Amino acid sequence: MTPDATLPPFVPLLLALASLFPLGLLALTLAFPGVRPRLATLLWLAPLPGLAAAVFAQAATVSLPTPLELGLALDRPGALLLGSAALIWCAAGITAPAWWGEKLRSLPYQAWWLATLAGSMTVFVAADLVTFYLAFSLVSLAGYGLVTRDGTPAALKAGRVYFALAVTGEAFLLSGFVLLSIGAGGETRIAAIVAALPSAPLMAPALVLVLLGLAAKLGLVPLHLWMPPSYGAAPYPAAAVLSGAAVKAGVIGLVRFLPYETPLETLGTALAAAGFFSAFFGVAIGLTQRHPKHVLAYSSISQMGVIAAVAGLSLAAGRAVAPTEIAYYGLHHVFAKGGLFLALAALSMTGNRGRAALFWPVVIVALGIAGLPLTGGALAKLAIKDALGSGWPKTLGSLSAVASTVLMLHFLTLATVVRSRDASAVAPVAIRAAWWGMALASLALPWLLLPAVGGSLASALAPSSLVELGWPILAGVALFALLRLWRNRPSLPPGDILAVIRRGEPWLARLSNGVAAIEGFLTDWTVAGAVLLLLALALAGAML
Amino acid sequence: MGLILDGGIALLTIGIAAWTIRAADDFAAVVGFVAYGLILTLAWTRLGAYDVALTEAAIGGGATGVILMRAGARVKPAPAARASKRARILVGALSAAVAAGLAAIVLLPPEPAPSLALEVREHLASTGLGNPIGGVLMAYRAADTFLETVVVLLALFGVWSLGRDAHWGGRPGPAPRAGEGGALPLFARVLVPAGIVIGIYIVWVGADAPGGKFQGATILAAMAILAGMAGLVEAPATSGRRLRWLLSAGPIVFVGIGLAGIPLAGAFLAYPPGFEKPLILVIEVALTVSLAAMLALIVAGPPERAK
Amino acid sequence: MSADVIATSPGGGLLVAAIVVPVIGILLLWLVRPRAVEGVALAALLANLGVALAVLRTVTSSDAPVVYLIGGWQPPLGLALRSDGIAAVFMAMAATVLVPVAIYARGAFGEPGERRPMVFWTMLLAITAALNLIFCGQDVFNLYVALELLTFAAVPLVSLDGSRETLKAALRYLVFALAGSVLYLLGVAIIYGAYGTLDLMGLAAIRGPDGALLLAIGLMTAGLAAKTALFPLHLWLPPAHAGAPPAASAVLSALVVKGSFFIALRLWFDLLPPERAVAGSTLLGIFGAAAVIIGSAMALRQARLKLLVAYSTVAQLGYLFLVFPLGLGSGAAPFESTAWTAGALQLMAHAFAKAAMFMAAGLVYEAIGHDRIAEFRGLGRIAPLTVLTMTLACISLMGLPPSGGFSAKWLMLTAALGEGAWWWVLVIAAGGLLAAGYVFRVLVPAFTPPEEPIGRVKPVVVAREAAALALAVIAILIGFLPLAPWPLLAIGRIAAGAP
Amino acid sequence: MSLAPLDAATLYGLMGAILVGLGLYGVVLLGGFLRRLLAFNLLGGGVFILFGVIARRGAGAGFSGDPVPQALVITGIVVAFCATALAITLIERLAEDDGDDASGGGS
Repeated sequence: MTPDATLPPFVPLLLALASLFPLGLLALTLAFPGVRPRLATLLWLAPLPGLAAAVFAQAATVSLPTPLELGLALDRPGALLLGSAALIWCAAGITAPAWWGEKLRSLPYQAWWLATLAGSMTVFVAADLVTFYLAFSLVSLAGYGLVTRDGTPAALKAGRVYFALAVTGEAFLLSGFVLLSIGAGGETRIAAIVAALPSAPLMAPALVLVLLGLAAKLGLVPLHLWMPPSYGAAPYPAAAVLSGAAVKAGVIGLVRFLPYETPLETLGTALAAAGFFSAFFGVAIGLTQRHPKHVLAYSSISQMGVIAAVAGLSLAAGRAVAPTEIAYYGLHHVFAKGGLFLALAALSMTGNRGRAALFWPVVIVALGIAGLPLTGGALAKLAIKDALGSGWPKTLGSLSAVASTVLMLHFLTLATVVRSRDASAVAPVAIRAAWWGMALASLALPWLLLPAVGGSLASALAPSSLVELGWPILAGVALFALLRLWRNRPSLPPGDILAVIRRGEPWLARLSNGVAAIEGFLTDWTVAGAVLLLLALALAGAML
Repeated sequence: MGLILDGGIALLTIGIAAWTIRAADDFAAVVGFVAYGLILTLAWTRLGAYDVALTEAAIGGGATGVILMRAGARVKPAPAARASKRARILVGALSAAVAAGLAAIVLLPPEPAPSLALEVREHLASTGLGNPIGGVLMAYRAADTFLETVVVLLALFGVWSLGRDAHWGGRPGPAPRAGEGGALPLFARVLVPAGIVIGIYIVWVGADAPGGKFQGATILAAMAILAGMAGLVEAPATSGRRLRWLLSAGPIVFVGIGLAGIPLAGAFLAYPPGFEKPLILVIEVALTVSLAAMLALIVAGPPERAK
Repeated sequence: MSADVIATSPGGGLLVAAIVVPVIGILLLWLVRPRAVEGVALAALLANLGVALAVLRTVTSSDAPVVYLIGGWQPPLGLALRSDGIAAVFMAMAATVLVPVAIYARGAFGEPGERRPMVFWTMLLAITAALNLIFCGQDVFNLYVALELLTFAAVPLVSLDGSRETLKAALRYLVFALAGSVLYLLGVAIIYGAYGTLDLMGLAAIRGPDGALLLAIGLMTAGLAAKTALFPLHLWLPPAHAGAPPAASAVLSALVVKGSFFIALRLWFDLLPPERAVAGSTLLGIFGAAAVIIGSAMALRQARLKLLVAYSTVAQLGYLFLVFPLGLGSGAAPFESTAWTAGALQLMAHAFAKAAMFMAAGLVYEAIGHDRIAEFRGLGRIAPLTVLTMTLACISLMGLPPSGGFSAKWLMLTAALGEGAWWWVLVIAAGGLLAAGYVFRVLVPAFTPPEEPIGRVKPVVVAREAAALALAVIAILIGFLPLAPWPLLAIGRIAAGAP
Repeated sequence: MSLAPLDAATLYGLMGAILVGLGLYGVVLLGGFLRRLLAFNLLGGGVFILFGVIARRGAGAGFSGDPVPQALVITGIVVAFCATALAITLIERLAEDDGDDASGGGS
């Protein structure tokens, strides 16, 4: 998988195809209603060019001719995330027709799905700021359609929060991007900008703004408010791609925009602190949740916190290898988290028969997130070991694994009750197969890719590694057992402080009424006339 | 002596203006405004601007006065919600500040006063006109005049647009009361021919002396309205083909001669040497006819009855 | 004191055509048979588009402004027409907006020859002539006449419907605009009294800290701001733009308010030395910022689509006024500044997007018989093309890539951040968020499937939907132009060559 | 720049300034569009007089005043008349509709 300087000419085209193929299908379903029934069963094909690009097109670049100036490029971290995202989209695309049935033949389902997919694929291959922003916006905003797909009041409510935070994040991101571009003298190619970043003026505010934008996508506290209600409201296949693939737009942002080759201590430490806070906050609140979907959402908040912490520590230390580690960790999370949502889909349609074959992989994959030895998750944890280093970051890392174990055990207890009312029901084979596929991917693919990211099999299997990863799991199990003794554990609504913020809604209405009152006052003839005179005098006076 | 007269006129004008603003009832205010127009005409003559004085009398005071009077009679006075004292003080202060700024500019003029009089004089001979204002309007700034004609035409269409759908293409104003005797028809029969002669004369002398198409057209329009009010002629249907040609004739001649100037005289709205005065006169005549029709119809208002 | 002698340049006749063609169109409208009216109007607008594009081509190919001396007279005695880069671009923009609007309006007003179609087509052509003159006029009094022509053409469009509400809105608009005109005219008087010339080139040659010019520009700018509906002088805009028929609203919102803005732009950028303009331009920027925030917040409150779109215009006009502090404060030559291009892009992107938006609003009304946003469920199913149009227009309005709105926002942020003026960045960002909010309010119900099938009230001509869509697509396409100051927009600017 | 001599032009100039002030006050403060329109015309008169003063001061070349501003005023007066006519027609139409409303039993 070494970059090949003499790529066949069709290979760069794969990059373009990764984003254009879903868009083409989108255009197709928009224009020709006749294709929709067929397309519904073929949605799993849409991410395949992305997968092919991830496998074959590393180190390829495409730039569209001026004046478009849009560019695509793929490197190893990008390929890891692109490939894994393509796979979860593929698995979810197999699940979707079985889950939604007839509904998937309608335009809204297909359009939102394909639009989000297009953004999700493009964001990993975007080589310039505008393309990145476009893809980031597309995956975020089109995701709204997936969150609210059920159309229930709760879903619409969750959708509003989702949209508000997505747009807020984009505003930060855009301001940050403009600053980045200014710092590099009007440059918009990401590679050139990051290369010039250490010497750029206003680097710190630019990176802070970009990080705030990414944080909203990653669900770092307090910009996480959207995640639990959205995943809770989204149908399982949608939740799978949102948590598995869409969130990784934030991860690729951490990969692309932070100048890991130059140590930036303050910024890195601050990011790490924010990450660790999210990692533990997610677990703490996740334990108060009553629905497995919400628990998984809080687990995502926690895991993205870990990734942010790794990125921050690497930035502080100037570790140039961080992008690959982050992407590798993210890859595992794609399969594990996306897969678990698919597992819930399968379990919810299954009664007693064949349940064990579905549930045991759930146990392994869930604990894999906490780093259960020999799983793919263990490799992911080992990959970030160097970044955590020693001292308090290392301790916090291990403690977060303990916390994750507790949270995953909580998830497993809740998942046992997810079942079909019909005791003899069995989920369609497509759904079961998709889950098993993702479980397999989460367990095996990290092993297969280990050499590619420079890991060594020997050290992964070394007894010291097993101990290091094993004790947090055991401690977590013990802690969970203790926790079970606590009878009246608090139960918080998904979105925790969202409920507090919601209480401010009347205040918002008052603000809006206040604006209307101001408007009413100003649109009075006499007032407007007086302002006109005032403006004339002020303008003349201001210049004299 | 002259200064005392000027001071008197100025004070009177300001007094009437203030009274018009303060007047309790709308109609009184309109009357005040008509008086204001008349006294302003006097001011214009004192400033030596006879062309402007004529225009002010004919249009600023006259035609505007007529429509304002009509409106004053038709419109129920709005229940005057008097502004609060605070608002009055504030707005008064702001207005006074603007006035003070202007007064400062008036009191501190640049030395010497800038003027284009010399340039106007220099080129006037080449236009064949004797009246410098005619030169400005028909030659140097002919584009302004052309556009202004379009503005008047647009205003007429705008006025028509405010009629009701059912009356579209119909005649403006109430139907004439047939067979009405009395002083007005008699008066009109005498005045209208005289007015028409005066109007034409004002256009004619406009080339060399104060006067011109706008003033003349206003007088002609006034005669048409007078004749209409007296029942001598009926207001034409606004959809009439002949009427539309009458309205368009002026602008068409203007733009036609203007465009002909491109090949013949090297520029849009330039006149071939030697033909300046006749061409300008042709334009003026055509414009006068059209403008008179436009002004009369603007004053007559939107169609109010079917064809 | 007088400027250098200037001469008519090759292609100058095009500028005459830009003004004469629509005027001849107006005259013909009233002389031809009623059935030919639409054809005449359309032909005039197409010819106008041809002329505008030819002007643009001439300016780009010669890299110099196109100049025409009317009657061959030199300013200040005579009047000159002069199309520099930005004027040519805006003329082309206006002409491009007008043609789809005309296609959309065909047959929208009942029988040709009746009141509404006759008035609409007349006023549309009058607006065309007035805008062309505003874009290439050089004489501040000539511009005054053009402004009045624009106002007199716009007012009957507001009240075209003839309902009481629209008549009221039209009257409010007219009288407030007249107050603005008088202030402008006062400025003209002061300028002539001080300098004996009204020609912009001649005045630019004076460029200096002269009290009279500053006072005049102050008064004129206030008057122009009233006509542009700069917050808080916007009292007339929402009822007028929401009350007019959709095709008329499209032109009013997209083009008419831009006319007075353009003159203000000229006065400030051509005549004022930047160092004198700091306080004043900041003031305009503050009003613009307030427009962005309060206009958007008001749009967020509206229950009816047309009012929402009208308030969105108030907000979007606010962005235009940010060009004053950003363009004049950059320290660079204003016309080569990022803010200058940002402002031009914002003006154009808004023109196309807003025209498309109003036309789509009209189509929505025809499709379901109302424009209450809360009842838009299922709209996407009944009127897919219209919803697509709204979506594309909204993408530009909220500044998502790729769109003209995004490019404008990007460049404006670049200008603001480049100058370290973070407070404008806050305004732009907050405006973007609020815009996303009102766009969300419109699009989400439109995309939501209906609970029960609803039918179209009336079938819609596809050409009309396509016309609106074409405008929205152009708003998007503008986003593919390079994200850098355009040299084209600096061609022939007066101050560009000045020391 | 020195203080202007006290002559007719200065006198009328001050008058024009005051008329502008009065007109602005009326346009902004008066209720009812008819009255505002009247004030607008008063205001216009003041502005035109200022043009007249400029013309007077620019007298020369054998003319009693600079012809250019005078020509501008003539154009301006016609434009102002058109504006007034348009506004008046609107006001009358609205008043007429009020009458309809009243006769129609109100609304």
